[in-house]
This record gives sequence, structure tokens and C-alpha cells, in this order.
Amino acid sequence: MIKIIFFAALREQLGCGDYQLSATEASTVAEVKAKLVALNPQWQSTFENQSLLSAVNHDMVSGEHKVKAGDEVAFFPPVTGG
Amino acid sequence: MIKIIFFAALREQLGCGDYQLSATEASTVAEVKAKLVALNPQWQSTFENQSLLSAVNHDMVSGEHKVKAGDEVAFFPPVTGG
Amino acid sequence: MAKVISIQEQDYNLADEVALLEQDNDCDGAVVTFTGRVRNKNEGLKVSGLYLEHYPGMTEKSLEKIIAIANQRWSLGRVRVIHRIGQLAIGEQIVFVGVTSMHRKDAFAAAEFIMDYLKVQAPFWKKELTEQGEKWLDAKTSDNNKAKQWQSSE
Amino acid sequence: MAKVISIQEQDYNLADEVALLEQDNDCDGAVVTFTGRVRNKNEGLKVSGLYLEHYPGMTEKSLEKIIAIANQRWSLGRVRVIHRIGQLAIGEQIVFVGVTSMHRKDAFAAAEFIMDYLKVQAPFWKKELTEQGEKWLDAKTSDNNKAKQWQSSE
Repeated sequence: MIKIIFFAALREQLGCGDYQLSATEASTVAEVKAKLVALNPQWQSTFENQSLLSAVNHDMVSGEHKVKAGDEVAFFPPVTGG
Repeated sequence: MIKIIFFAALREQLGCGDYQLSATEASTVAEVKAKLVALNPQWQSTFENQSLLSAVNHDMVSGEHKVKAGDEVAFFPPVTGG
Repeated sequence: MAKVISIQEQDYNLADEVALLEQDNDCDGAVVTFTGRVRNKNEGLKVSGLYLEHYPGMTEKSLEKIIAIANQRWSLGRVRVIHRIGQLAIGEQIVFVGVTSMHRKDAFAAAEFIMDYLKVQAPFWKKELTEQGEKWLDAKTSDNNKAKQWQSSE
Repeated sequence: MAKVISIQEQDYNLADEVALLEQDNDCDGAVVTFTGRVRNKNEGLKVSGLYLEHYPGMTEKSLEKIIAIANQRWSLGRVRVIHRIGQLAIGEQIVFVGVTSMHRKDAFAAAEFIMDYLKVQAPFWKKELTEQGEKWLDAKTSDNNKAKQWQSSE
């Protein structure tokens, strides 16, 4: 399985904090996103937001980054700490 | 009178912390310096040190700065605080 | 370089943190600290407090990386980063960055660098409580630009 | 901008100084401090302490001027400068610069600027007590160069 988590405004907009996909359903971060939207059409506009960031196993990555079983994939808005 | 004071290594080299000149004896900082050396020939090499700084009434000034009765003229080495 | 990173709800004591940076450390003559606090206003709106969310695990990893880069660029003694999470009131401390070095230039540069990168890379999110209700803050272009400047300078 | 300058023999408490910078000051989100301490080594020689001389009257005037220039260049809230004089032991605090601002960039820049100018303009002199006896410190070219950089940047 691939564990997927959402943070901050994104989590509130989706009304959902985490999700799971089978590793056969997506091989890149972009495909994870596409799959999430395919399974939850109401999320489409939220995921179309170009500024969303993604991380795999705690490292910031781009959409082409590969994912595999056991990975933790996170999506979140631009960070605003400090 | 013009009040003249020396600080730090300069004071120790001269063996003297302050001095007085009559306002008629010098009209610029450079002339103050020249007069001090004329009156105290043993100070010559010390005052030839190009890096010596001068201040008049608590403002850093150059040799051409005018001096008048009542002024406080200070000579000192480059500062090393902080 | 010795570094300690803490992500915590509870407040911290600035004097204690600086004492730890200086203790048994007589070779570092320069200590620079940055404190970020909750302001009472933002973009013209009165603010009554902040809520800070983060991504546990990634936050620490991200700060480790930022400090490692700073340590490659400058000669550093000790580095301390504390970032608070959860509910914070006006005037409270949000973030502390403390850096010691033999040279003040390195301590200043590294502290500012760590803050600039923390702002754009560490996964924290602020929700502001204003007179008009709750609102997640938007990231600032100026913060992105400021972080990018380190790539060209020096 | 509110500023307070002290030249004193006695030690000060960092936490008290930062508390004064932050007290009733909920608009400034950024606080930067610099602490300069007596190091145990300088230019390869073991140091056992420092003696600091200054030019009373000119020192305060010089620091006032430096802070005024910083306040013209950046948007500052409060500025605090403490410089100690007399006999100081290893590890003791020599100088404190604390700056608050709404923006961290301004607080960092002003604190570093004030230190850089203090180093080359404020009439303090250090005599070092080393294993080879007492020695007045020489001014460093690097300090002069660092102060000059502010004339071209930004």
C-alpha cells in the first residue's frame, strides 16, 4: 500500500486527513494525484491548485518522483512557518 | 585653551593622558599634532604613525579640521571594541 | 558543529537556551539569536492568535538538512532551533534560532539563512485567528525571493 | 524607534534585556540579538582576559549616530546596545545588540550593521591578557572591509 496524507488547508478542503492506494494504482506522485481525483471527482478543483507541494518519505519531490509500496506520500499547501 | 587627550596604547606610549595648548598655538588638528611634537621631540615617532585617529568634541575628524579655544581634541589608535 | 532541534507545544526560556549555547564554549565569541513572535496585526487585520500545524517527521528532517547546508557554508559552533506548534497567543514566541561561531559574520549569516530556509521549506502551516474568523495564511512571494538570494550571494 | 545605549562595567542579563525589547511590543514579530564574548584564544595565543578602555562621551555619541543611520535604512522597532568596559574574564559578555522589527530582514540587517560600525567607529580599545603578557589589540583590516560593504549593498 501507499500511505497518503494531507495537511493544513488542503486537509480541511478535502475533509480528509489520509488515504491509501494500492501500489499498483500509481507509479509516480502525479499518478497518485490523478488516481485520487479519479476516485473522488469532488476533489478535482482542489488538486488542480498548481501551488500544492508534495513529499515522499519526508522529502519534498516533484510530480515525476516514483512511488512504491510502503511509501508515505504527502500533499500540502506552501509552508508558512517561522 | 585647547584640551588634548590620548587613549589606550597611545597614552601608554606617550606616558601622558592629557595636555593643554593655547588656542593661538594651533588652528587645525594637524597643527595641534605638529605643536605637540615640537614641544615634546621624544613623541615624534609615535605621532608619525599614520593610523592614529583624531576626534574634536567627540566627532571623528581629519587633520584639516579647525580647532578653537574650548575644543576637546583626542588622539587614539584605531578602535578595537565589540 | 553541535545542533539540537525541538518541535514543541510548550514555551521555552530564551536565557536557558543561550546559556546552553555558551556553556563550556569559550572558543565562540559570537552568539546570534532570532526570535519570531506572534504579532497583533497582519495585512491590516487584528490578530488574536495563531494555530500552528506541522508534519511530524518531515519537519525535523527538513530542519536537519537546512542546518547541514548552513554548516557547510559557514564555520559554526553550535546551532539550536526550536519551533512551537499548536495554539499560540499574541506576543508568544514561535521560533528560536541560536547560532554560535568564532566570527560574528558567520553567526549572523547562518542564523538568517536558517530562518529564510525554514520559512520556505520546513512543513509548518499557520492558521490565523482574526476578527474576521480563522484563516490559513498564504505563503509570501517575498519569502521565496529572500531564500533564493542565498543561491547567488557570496 | 526607541533606543537605549549603556556603557557599563557591570554584567547584564540577556533575558531581562530581551524582555524589555518585547514588553508591550506586540507589533514587532522579529527580535535579533548579538552577543560578543571574551574568547579563550586569539591569533593562536591563549587569552586569560581582556581590559576594555573607552572614550566617555564620544562612545555614546558614536553609538547614537550608528543607530540613527540604521534607523534611516531599515524599519526598526526598538534598539538596545550595551557595551561593557574594564576588566573582563574568559566567556564573559562584552557587547549586546538587540533589535526588534516587524520584519526579520530589517532586524538582522540592522543588528549586523550596528555591530560592524561599532567595531570600526566606536572608541573602545581592548588590551588582551595573554600567556605572553599584556597587549593592546590591533584593529583588523577585515573589520574595516566588512563595514565598507554596507556602503555598496542594497
